[in-house]
Amino acid sequence: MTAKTNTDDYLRMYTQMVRIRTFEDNANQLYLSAKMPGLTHMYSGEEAVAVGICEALTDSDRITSTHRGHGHCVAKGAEFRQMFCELLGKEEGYCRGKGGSMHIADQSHGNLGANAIVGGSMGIATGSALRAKLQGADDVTVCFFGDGATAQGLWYEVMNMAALWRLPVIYACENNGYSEYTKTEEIAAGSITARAEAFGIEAHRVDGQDVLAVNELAQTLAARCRKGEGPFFVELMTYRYHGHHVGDINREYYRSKEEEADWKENRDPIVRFRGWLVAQGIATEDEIEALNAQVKQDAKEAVTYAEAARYPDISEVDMHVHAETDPATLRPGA
Amino acid sequence: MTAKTNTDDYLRMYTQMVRIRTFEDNANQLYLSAKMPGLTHMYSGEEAVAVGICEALTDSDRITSTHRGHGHCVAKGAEFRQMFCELLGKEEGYCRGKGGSMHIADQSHGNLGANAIVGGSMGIATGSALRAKLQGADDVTVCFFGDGATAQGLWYEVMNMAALWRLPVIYACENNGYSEYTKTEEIAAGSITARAEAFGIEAHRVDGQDVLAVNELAQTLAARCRKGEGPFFVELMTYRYHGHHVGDINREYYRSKEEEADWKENRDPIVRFRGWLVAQGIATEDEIEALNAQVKQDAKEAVTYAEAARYPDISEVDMHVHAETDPATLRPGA
Amino acid sequence: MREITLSRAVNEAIAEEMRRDPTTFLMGEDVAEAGTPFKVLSGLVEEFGTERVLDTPISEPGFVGLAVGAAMTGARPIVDLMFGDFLYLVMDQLCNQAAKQHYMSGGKLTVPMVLRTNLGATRRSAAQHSQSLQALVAHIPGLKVAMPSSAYEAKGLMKTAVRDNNPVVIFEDKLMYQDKAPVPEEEYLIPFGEANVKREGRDITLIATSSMVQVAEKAAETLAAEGIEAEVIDPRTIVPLDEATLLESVKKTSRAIVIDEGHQSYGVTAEIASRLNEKAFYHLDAPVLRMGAMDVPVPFSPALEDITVPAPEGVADNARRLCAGEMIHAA
Amino acid sequence: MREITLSRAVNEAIAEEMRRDPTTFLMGEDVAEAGTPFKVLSGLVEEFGTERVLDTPISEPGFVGLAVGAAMTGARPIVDLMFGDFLYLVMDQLCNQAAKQHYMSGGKLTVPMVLRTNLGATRRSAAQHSQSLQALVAHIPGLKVAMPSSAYEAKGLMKTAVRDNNPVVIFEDKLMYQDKAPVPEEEYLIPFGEANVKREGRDITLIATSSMVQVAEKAAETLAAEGIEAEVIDPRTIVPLDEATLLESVKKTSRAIVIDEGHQSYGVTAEIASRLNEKAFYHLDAPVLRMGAMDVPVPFSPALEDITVPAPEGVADNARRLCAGEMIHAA
Ligand SMILES: Cc1ncc(C[n+]2csc(CCOP(=O)(O)OP(=O)(O)O)c2C)c(N)n1
Ligand SMILES: Cc1ncc(C[n+]2csc(CCOP(=O)(O)OP(=O)(O)O)c2C)c(N)n1
Ligand SMILES: [Mg+2]
Ligand SMILES: [Mg+2]
Repeated sequence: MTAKTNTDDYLRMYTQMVRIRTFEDNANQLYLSAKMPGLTHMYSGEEAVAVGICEALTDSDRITSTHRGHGHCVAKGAEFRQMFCELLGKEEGYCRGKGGSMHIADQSHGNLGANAIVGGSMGIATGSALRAKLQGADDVTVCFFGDGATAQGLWYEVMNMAALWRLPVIYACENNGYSEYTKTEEIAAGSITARAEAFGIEAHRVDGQDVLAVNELAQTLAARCRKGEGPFFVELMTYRYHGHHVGDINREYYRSKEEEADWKENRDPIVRFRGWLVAQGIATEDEIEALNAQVKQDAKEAVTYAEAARYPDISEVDMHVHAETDPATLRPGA
Repeated sequence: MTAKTNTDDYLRMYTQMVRIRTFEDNANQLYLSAKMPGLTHMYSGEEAVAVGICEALTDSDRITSTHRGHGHCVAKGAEFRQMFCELLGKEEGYCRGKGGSMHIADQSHGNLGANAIVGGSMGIATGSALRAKLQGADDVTVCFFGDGATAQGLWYEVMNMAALWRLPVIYACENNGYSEYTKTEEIAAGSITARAEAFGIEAHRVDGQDVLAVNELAQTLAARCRKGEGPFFVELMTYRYHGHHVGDINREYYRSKEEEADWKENRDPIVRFRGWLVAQGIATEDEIEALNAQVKQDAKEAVTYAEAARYPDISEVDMHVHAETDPATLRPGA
Repeated sequence: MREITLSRAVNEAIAEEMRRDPTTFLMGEDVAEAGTPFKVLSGLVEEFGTERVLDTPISEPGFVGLAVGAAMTGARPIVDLMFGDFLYLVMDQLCNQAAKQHYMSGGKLTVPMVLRTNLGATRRSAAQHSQSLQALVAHIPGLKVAMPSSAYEAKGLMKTAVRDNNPVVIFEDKLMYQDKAPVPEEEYLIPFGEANVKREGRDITLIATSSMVQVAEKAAETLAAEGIEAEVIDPRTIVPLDEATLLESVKKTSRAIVIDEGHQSYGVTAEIASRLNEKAFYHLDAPVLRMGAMDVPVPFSPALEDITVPAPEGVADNARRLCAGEMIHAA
Repeated sequence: MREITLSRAVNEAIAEEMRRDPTTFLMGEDVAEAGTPFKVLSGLVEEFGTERVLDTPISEPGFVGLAVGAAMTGARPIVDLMFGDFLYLVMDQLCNQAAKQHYMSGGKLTVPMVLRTNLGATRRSAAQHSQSLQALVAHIPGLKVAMPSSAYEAKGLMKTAVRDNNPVVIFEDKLMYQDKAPVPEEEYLIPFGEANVKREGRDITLIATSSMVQVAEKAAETLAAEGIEAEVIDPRTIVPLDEATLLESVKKTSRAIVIDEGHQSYGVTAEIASRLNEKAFYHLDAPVLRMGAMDVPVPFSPALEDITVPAPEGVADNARRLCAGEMIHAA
């Protein structure tokens, strides 16, 4: 409970969680009203994971994100406008509309991007940490992925190198109990933490619905990474409220309504943290309501803005296939 | 010391180890005298591993082998003639000369083949075990691979499935201390047995220079696999006497002559087992010498045969790209 | 004749083959209870049980590897790869292992397995869920590659794929799963290497694969209204390729456009066009044109995505110009 | 001018670039003390230390992934992939991740990395160590693909690759490592997308990549003795491809053969031939011929392996027939 030592920090954590939930509610609404191209994966229910971790990081720390990436993006400092623009394929989006929900990235805050290949960013995150080590930089990289992603062989390959070379990377496994329509226990043998430990990596398991617990652990591990004590593994126990994606409405064949209700009613990370804030006298109910209302208002404005925003000009279609290389650097002696 | 209960079995194990050593000596000679196309990887020093395991198997049990595969091939029952023919690219080789040393396979004895992709056969072995389980067959599959291969992500993927589905497969890691020119400890973090255990797989470590210890363990595990108690993992501590391949002559930059001498002089699996056979009164020195001489003679004849054998006709070059499918099976109602 | 969806056609083909041959089984992510995200396989687990319809972990190289091993030892696995874009993950198992076993073993080992996956953009799924990667696997000796263009082909080619003794990759168009086509009640198989002349015509040949067959047909209709008779041919399998049928048509029409949804450069259209140029050169009145997807990662934005793949107007336009004797690029 | 081996040329290029740019580093299996099995990188670890020359575990997808991440965040990794056949293992990291980052991020992320690997058969290394897989990567937008044909190109293209802001795949011919060629002492770079006219001629154009350039040159010598003047062109990079130089030559000679060591079907020769056919159609006196490797897994047996790849006699033979007005396949 002492992870963040002042009121502003607590309130920012709370606000960031509400911003994620609100972002997702609006994104879902855009889908349901057929205003969003394609599908998207909601982060609702898992807010304490992204916020607890990203609040322990600075802008020069990097993260890699997943197909369920809006939460990481908001938590790492992104703005609603560019995010909604991206989800709608508009030019002002973080990726000029070319990436969309599954590839949203926000370079300026150190978000190296969502990834539509499960586990696909494990190498990228570890490589970012390798670069930090080689260049003597003291930034940390957090690699977010789901429980399902632990089935990708890539993870074991990069953990081995991270451990051998003591890289400043934290593998953060968001265990929400499911990969798509399958329960984790049906597709993961043995113990997930033991898999990291087998490579000599210190592993932790934490309640992913408790933002302060997550944040405290993340602060400790990030600090230790900076001292060269990495890598680390953290398994965060959490739950996704929506279906696998926004179109996954009838879920009873793979999980019960009771189970969903239990998580929502008894373990909601926002409700829990709100209760704590009020109990500690950090904020009054009225202040919280005002804050919630403000976030709602911000989201609404951003959605309106994004809906009205321009699509990229069709001439952009073959821009950015290759990055430019300054011809001057290609001369001898350059 | 009670793994095999009769004299014939002991003598066959001994003979098979000598056959492997002798095969390799001849293969090396063929390379040195520029009679062998390409390169090859010697199994000398590791004989107790292949023989200890394969003597616990029947012809309907399957193995998958590696780039260092002659030992597995001999141990699983292959003949010298077809093996040398294959190494020389001759039509009478196990693969009609099309596979060569790195792809030698011997279907009739359950050897699904060597593999030039490190770790490349881990899926094949596990799939063979899956087939056994699905079809209610009671055969076991042994997947041989080196310590270096544990760095391939594929292994973790297939171990997970093998554990979830309780497949009759034994992962046999031949830890010879090196992958190519690099020491295992430089490229493998943590513990190799712990990696298997993390998936809930029972793991064993055994002295790979002690053929009886290997055989006893293999018998137990194979029997337990047949009862549905698989999969298992075994790490076999061993050593390769030659370089990574026959062309790797100057090795001092990565391992010392003293280290090599120590293994050869103090832990040789053939010398050790021979001593035991004599001490136990199972064979006399003279009988052993006669046996050794016979194997040498067999190898010599096989080499001579193979050298004189025909290359495949060039019309074979585009045969076997696709397997034939009987047109009758492609008719409706078939 | 009854009409069923492509999705249903695939489902029927697999069910029929699984009934016929007990060594056949199905594996992949969420193939059992969920019946895949596209619901193509719904109902199969109820009939065949979880022993023959296996939900796998998210381990594409792993389960493709398992399929190779099972196939080498007496089973006939059908593997479901959820998106064609995941082919990159399984290339080693598919191209180094499955494709080469028969050859490397001098004909002793066989790998009778089917990898079913999909292709196709314009679903707003962005760069990693929209690729059409048939060219990659078509390049590798030892594989066969089928590209059904409707429910009818999807069923007939799938049945042949399951019975073929080689590794077969079959690409379904993910945008076509709900499209209906006439499919006989009676059992039928479509042999590999037999192109289908979808529409006859004398003026120009449109050779199109999978998703592009409809595009070619629409273009042909437009052209017909203008008096240009286009012949539309669907090769159905690109390995083996029915060169004879394609050549015959081109020799008749003297003009051709090859259309495929993979990237144009170093893609499927190049191979087909090259063969026509090589073997029908003196019959051609104009260069064989190629229309593939643009050489760009598939953009998310609808405004951009739609223009990356060939469309009927573009095909008709090119056909008109070829028939009018205009040389598209020639200097 | 001094002559050095291709191996030495690559080594020099990397050393020079590592001296020039401290963010450049090298990683791969046995690249440090061992200097790779081909000894191409010997000495680099002594100069740059194990911090900048990293021996990796046998984890190709893993270390290519690390390179992508390092490149995205400010380093310039050079990755060594011991055999081109292992490309299949890294396709996801290379084609889904590296190739698409710049585009998917709307131009914000860049991935300046080099993947150096090799190609080439006839080394008796069998089907999984002899492939020439350049067509696979050339098909994927976002990558660049260089194919040096001698020590001179190997050095100049490698230096450009390291400085290029994109993922570049560079294929060296593993049979050519000990071949010497004149290489200036002074620094030079070879720009991407500039073909090299190795030999001028008026009768026929031989377009050849990498290992096949020597084959084409030998064929050209034979032909010259018979009075046929062949122009030999090495595109040097197949992405980007210097179409202009190729077209110019073909318009002059009216005949062409494209030669590449990858499998012929759905391979590199198809793309180049198609572009020539499309854009120089009315200048051609004969179909553009293609000569790739046979569409078979590479056999081990020397008796078979050697006939799978194009050889000078075959090229000369085809050239003769084209020049004599014989139509190779045309009916
Ligand atoms: C390599 C790969 N395989 C399969 C998929 C399809 N897929 C998308 S999300 C998903 C489940 C991921 O589960 P998990 O990692 O637990 O993340 P969660 O969705 O629960 O957050 C799957 C199978 C994919 N995108 N990439
Ligand atoms: C995927 C792959 N990467 C690299 C290689 C090159 N290579 C061949 S053997 C070998 C070392 C293997 O070490 P290990 O698994 O310990 O087997 P050992 O040679 O010691 O028996 C390497 C790196 C390969 N053949 N395949
Ligand atoms: Mg999950
Ligand atoms: Mg080893």
